[in-house]
Amino acid sequence: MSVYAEMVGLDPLTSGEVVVAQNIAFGLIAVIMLFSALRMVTTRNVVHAALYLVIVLAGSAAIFILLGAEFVGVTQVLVYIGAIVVLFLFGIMLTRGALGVDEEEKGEQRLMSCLVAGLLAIVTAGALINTFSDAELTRSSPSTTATVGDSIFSQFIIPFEAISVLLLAALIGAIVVARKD
Amino acid sequence: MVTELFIFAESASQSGLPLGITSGGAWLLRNAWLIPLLPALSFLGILFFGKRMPRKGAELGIAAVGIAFVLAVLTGLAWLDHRDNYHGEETHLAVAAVEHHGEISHDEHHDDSHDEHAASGHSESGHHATHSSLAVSNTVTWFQTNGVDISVGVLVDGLSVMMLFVVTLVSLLVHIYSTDYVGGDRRYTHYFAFLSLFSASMLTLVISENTLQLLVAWELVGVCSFALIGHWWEEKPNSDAALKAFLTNRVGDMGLLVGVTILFFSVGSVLPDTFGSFSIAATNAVANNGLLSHTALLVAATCLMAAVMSKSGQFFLHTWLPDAMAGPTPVSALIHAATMVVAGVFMIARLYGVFFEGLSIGGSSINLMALVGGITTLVGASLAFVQRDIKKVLAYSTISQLGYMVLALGVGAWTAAVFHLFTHAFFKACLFLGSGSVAHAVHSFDMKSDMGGMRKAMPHTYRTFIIGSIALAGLPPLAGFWSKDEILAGTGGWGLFGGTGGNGSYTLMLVMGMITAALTAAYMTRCVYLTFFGEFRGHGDVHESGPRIVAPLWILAGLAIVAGLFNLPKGFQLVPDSFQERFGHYVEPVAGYFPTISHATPSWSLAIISTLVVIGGASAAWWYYFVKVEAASKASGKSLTELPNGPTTTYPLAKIIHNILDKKYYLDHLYTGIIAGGTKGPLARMAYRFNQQVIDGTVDRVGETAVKSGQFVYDKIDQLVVDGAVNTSGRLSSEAGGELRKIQSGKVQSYAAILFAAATVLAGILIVIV
Amino acid sequence: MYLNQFLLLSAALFAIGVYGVLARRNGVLVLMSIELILNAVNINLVSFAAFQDSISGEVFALFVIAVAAAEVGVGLAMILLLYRNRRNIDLTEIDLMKG
Amino acid sequence: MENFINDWGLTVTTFLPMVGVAVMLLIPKAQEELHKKAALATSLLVAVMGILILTQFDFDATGQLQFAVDHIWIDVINSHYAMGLDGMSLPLVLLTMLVVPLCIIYSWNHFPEPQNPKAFLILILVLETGMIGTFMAQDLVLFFVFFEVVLLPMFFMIAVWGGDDRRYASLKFFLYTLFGSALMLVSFLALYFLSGSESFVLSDLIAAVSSNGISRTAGLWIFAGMFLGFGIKVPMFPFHTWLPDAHTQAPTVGSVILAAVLLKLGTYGFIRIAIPVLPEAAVEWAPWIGLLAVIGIIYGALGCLAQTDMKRLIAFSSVAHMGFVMLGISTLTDFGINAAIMGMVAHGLITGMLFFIAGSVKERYHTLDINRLGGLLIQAPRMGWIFGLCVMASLGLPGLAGFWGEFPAILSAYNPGNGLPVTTFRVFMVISALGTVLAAGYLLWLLQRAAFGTPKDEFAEDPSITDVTKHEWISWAPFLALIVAIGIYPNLIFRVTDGAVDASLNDCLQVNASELTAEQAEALGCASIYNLHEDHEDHAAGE
Repeated sequence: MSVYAEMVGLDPLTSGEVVVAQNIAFGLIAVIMLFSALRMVTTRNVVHAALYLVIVLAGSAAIFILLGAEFVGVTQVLVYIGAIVVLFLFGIMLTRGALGVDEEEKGEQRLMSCLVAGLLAIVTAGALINTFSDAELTRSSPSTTATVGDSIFSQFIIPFEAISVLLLAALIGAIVVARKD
Repeated sequence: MVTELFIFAESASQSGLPLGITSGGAWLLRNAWLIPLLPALSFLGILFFGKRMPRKGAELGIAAVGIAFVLAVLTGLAWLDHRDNYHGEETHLAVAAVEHHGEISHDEHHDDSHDEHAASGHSESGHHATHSSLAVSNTVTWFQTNGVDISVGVLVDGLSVMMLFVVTLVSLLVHIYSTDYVGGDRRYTHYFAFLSLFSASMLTLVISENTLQLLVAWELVGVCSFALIGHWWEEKPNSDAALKAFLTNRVGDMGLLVGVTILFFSVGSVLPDTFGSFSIAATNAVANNGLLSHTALLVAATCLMAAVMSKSGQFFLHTWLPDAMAGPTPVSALIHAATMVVAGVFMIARLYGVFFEGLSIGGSSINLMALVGGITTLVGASLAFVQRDIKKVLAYSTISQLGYMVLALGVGAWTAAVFHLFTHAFFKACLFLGSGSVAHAVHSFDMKSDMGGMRKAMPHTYRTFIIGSIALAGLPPLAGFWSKDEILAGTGGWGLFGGTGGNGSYTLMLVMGMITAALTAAYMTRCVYLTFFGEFRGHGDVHESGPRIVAPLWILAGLAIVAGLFNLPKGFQLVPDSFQERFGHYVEPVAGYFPTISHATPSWSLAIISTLVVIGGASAAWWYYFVKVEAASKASGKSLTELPNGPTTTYPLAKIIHNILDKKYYLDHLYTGIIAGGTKGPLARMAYRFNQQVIDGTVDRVGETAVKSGQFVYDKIDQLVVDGAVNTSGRLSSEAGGELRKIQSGKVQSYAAILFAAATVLAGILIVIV
Repeated sequence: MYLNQFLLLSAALFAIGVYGVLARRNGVLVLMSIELILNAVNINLVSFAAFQDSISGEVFALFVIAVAAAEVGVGLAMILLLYRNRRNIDLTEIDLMKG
Repeated sequence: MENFINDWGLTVTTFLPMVGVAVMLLIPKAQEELHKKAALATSLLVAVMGILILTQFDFDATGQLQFAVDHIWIDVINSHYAMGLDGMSLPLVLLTMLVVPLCIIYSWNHFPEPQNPKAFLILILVLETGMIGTFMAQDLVLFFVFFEVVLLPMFFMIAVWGGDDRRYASLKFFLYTLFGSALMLVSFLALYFLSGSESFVLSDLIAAVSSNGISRTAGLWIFAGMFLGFGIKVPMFPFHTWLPDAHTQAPTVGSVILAAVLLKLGTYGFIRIAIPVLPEAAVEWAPWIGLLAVIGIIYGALGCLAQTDMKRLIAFSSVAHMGFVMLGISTLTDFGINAAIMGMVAHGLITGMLFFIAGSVKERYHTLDINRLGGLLIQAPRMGWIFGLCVMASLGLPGLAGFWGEFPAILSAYNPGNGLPVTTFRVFMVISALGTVLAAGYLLWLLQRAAFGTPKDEFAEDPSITDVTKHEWISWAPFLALIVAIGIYPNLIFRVTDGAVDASLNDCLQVNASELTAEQAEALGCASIYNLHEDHEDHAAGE
């Protein structure tokens, strides 16, 4: 919660209060995110699902800021909530009626998915707990947009170019695929 | 926990185990490998160019074997000189005693120069005392693995020189004989190619320097035998016989593999710096000096005996040999009488140190080898009685005589056994070739239905056959008598007039030998009668064979007469001392690689008794066939096969009692009813039935069972259990969602599910392991 | 703050996303679940960036966001195409890859 | 030239077939002749490279990696592009280089249905890259990549050009092998992480394991993973059931390559990776490997006896023969592993040749049912004799190559490596010797039924049954010559392998078991092996 910390003029590393505050914030955000995520994958209403997705995405933006990655957090809000979710909503609109509001889930499929996802969660969690059980976050200062920009245009210039080309290709591809003719 | 002698060859001239071999000697002796090389080259020549040659490759084979024969004779002469006059340096073997689990104590003991030699297990001696009976050894590295040089080379001593002579001579004669006998055959060229290959392999076998080389040659002669028995493979019985021969031999070879392996490592355990050695001389020397545990030697010797039993047709692995008569007769003469089948005997003679120590031949009154030999000789002789096929008579006779040789080796009469091998090669080859000559004329091997009275039509064959038969029966002064007599003396079982000495008193073996002598004389008399006397029962016009068949017969017959004179017994007062025991003098090694055996002294009394036994056996048979059957046949006007009381009729007990009352001549009954009939009838029949049904049946049954169990394993276990398990696991996993196909449902989500599940499981495994 | 709390959150979101991808029949919802997964990855990346005090993780998170946008674009286009052709976006009905 | 070979030789050799593939991709499918020529030229060029390498190979230093290259490949996971050639891999590389062009020549005029030489030949060339690369790779990741590269072409070869039941067989082959290699990969990763090695390069791993040590349990598990991965490929009993199906269904050339080279990837993995890296786990596993090997020998032989299909019989005989190879390996002695490499080469040549013959017989008679065959020696005498020679070689006749794989393996089992139970292995020895009898049984039975006797009526007048053709001669002659040459002078192989095997075996395994004392064991750093040996002492004492 570096923005908050700066606002109140506290050193994030030394202040016990901040840490407590951060933890409380994290707990709240995490609970909300998990609840929304669960609802998103289980709700029958597709539009509701999209809205739940918005909550999850916003939550993760908050997490990013909590982690001192402001630029990523802001980008998250801009791109995801601003663009992608809108795209989704359009998609839902255009395909509405295909399954109606509801869809009947096959119990068998759900069971299998549950098993796989549960197994995955257990294995991952186990591995994480095993490995990072006492690793603390000791970030000295939040990253600035400037450093992110420097980094992108120096060290990661080639991936950046590649991403640009990818976006272009996806753009054209999407048009080609969805074009009516 | 064996702590052996501590013998270190720090300077080789001082110590080490004398091996009795030298790397010096005459050029011919050191280069005896040229002799097998010639037929090997001719094999390749015939294989690639044979069909284009004017005589279809036969000339190449004959030339090669002919030159090999000349070389063998020259080598033999060189050996005679070497044996008496060579005084060279003897090779010594550096032995390290290794304490079990002890330190590798020899490490610090030797210097660099020694290491080089020790790697091969030998160290050349400096100026050690010379020995006058050194075998010549000459080796080159064949391959090396794990720092052990496995060499290939020659070990030339009296035994190998004698074998070289016998093999090349018989092979040459058989080559010549075959040009007539198989002339016009459709695989004439192949036939000669395999004869060449066989000669090469057999010659390699007899000069083998090490057991591995021996094993290689051993298998190669086996495969030549396979190819030649199955020469006419269009008919199933022939290829069956070939298969049977090969497989039976393989069973024995298993013993050979294991035995050679045991010896390799056992010898290696007492040599410094190497873990094994195949060298025959080293193996024998180490065994003779008590450096190896008795258990290891006993196991090795027993395993090797299995090989001997199969290759040399010993009871109870002998059943392939009579079947092997399906091959062309010259092949039977060369391979299944004179040379290949004696490979087992040769191997015992070669590795005598191992057998002598392992089976305690010097000490006990009965051992495995002597017993096997004794049983074989009896079984073979009794079975020879009931055969109609002339070649089978000779085949059983060969089994019996091979048993004689093994018996002799088993009682420690080494020279006698080897000498019998020598003489037997000539007279048995003569008999086989003679039978081939007859069969060539009448186009059949059946004595009862297609032969008889051949003595007029085939005088040369008849005379040579008679000579061979007498030699085989062992009547003086022909070859068989001398060698047989030596064996009987060698048993040490003769107690009259001071006895004969030897390595123990093998009385049982003496009795067995005596009985066999009588039986041999009797069945050969029967065979001669059925073939050459009485009325001709076959069809067509019968002529004497051509010169290419008759000439080898006479050469062999000549040798069958004189071969015995090479080893007149010591103390035989009729000839000067320098003519006595020549064979033993030159052939029997007196060297580090040969055990110390005690020699029997010949006994006049034994010789006379054994001769009487032979005459008894012969005259009993003579009386029955030449007098009784002949008369009956004349009286009834019927041919032999139609006689009601023919030789094939059994004599049940009741009938015998009736006969005793009815007939006047008690002797008549004694000879015909009890001795001849009893032996020939129930006893031989029983033995034959045992042979055919129990032993042969067991072999068949084992084969059948193997196939059946194979079928079972394949059908039930492989296809059902193992394969089934695989298939079932697939089915089970799919049954959760329907059928196996459902996994390939084409649905992206199921694919994704599998992907995730698999990734998770693998990750989980990784985590658990890390 | 511990690193693990973020990672565990990310793991949970990831698993939920996987559930969505596997269980839902609506193509749009599947795409949304994929977004969830990508988001979990992003949290992971940023957490490690904070943990190691390096910028690379954040940059990668940005890249992932960009790729996600592209992916949604193409994915939705495909679903639209499907819808036009079949009047149905139930993924369980689409089994052209059936073996 | 010399420098070029030293620096680039292995890389060029490995990827030359891929260049050929690239060229062939550019040629239109219809120009079949050109495709054949291009493929043959490529494989011959590879063989020429092989000869050049052979001329530069230092035969006095077979124990060292020669022509080694080592560049960083995937930095993040410390994987290197490390290639090298030593006496262990040289015979197998040369075998591959020999087999591929001969296979191309063999299939020159009779591609199996559905024809399409372009695809078929491209698959063969891809296979060649994979096989050569596997034998040369010195980095576990690289090894794994090549190992997997081999899998796909063979799968397609069976699935497209195979017999009637090809789908089942190819899928079985694929799944089996994939399952094994997945476990193998996990083992590689675990090994890397647990040993704390600097990289995936083999020598680093060996050094790391021997200096840092690895817990006994972990070692056992990792070895088990590799054991499954390699053992399935070998194939060892009871993982062999894919083999008969794959062989029976595969096209002739596929069977030949499968038998001649692919099976060796598994055994090669054992001697190149599993045993050198984890000698102590190897010691604990060896008796079980030996047991499975011996079961395989007997079981394969029994399986053969029950077959009526010639190709299936030969396939089962592979199980038995590879059992001998594995028995040699399981002794963990220099002697045994030398024998194993010899066995691999010999089996490659002999069984490859037998599959060639089976293919030619099938082409002429359109059946491989042993009950319907017969009289091959009458109708095609040369082929019959070649068949006889191969059968003899296969049953281990001395003077032909097969013997030198079998006998030394049996021999070495008498005196297994340090720490192994002596009595157990001696029992194995006797049983495997029994296997030689059974081998003679089924092979001669096959020979008798197929080659001896007279032809059956249905084929007696068939004019399409001809003797060996020109293409067959060209592709078979080198096999036959090598079978005989190696049989007469086995040092051709032993000379090359001995040094390499010696160098690869852990020192602890080298010392004679009975001569090792506790102090020496300590000094050599193999106390655990010594302790194992102590456990077995009771057995040994009885000898």
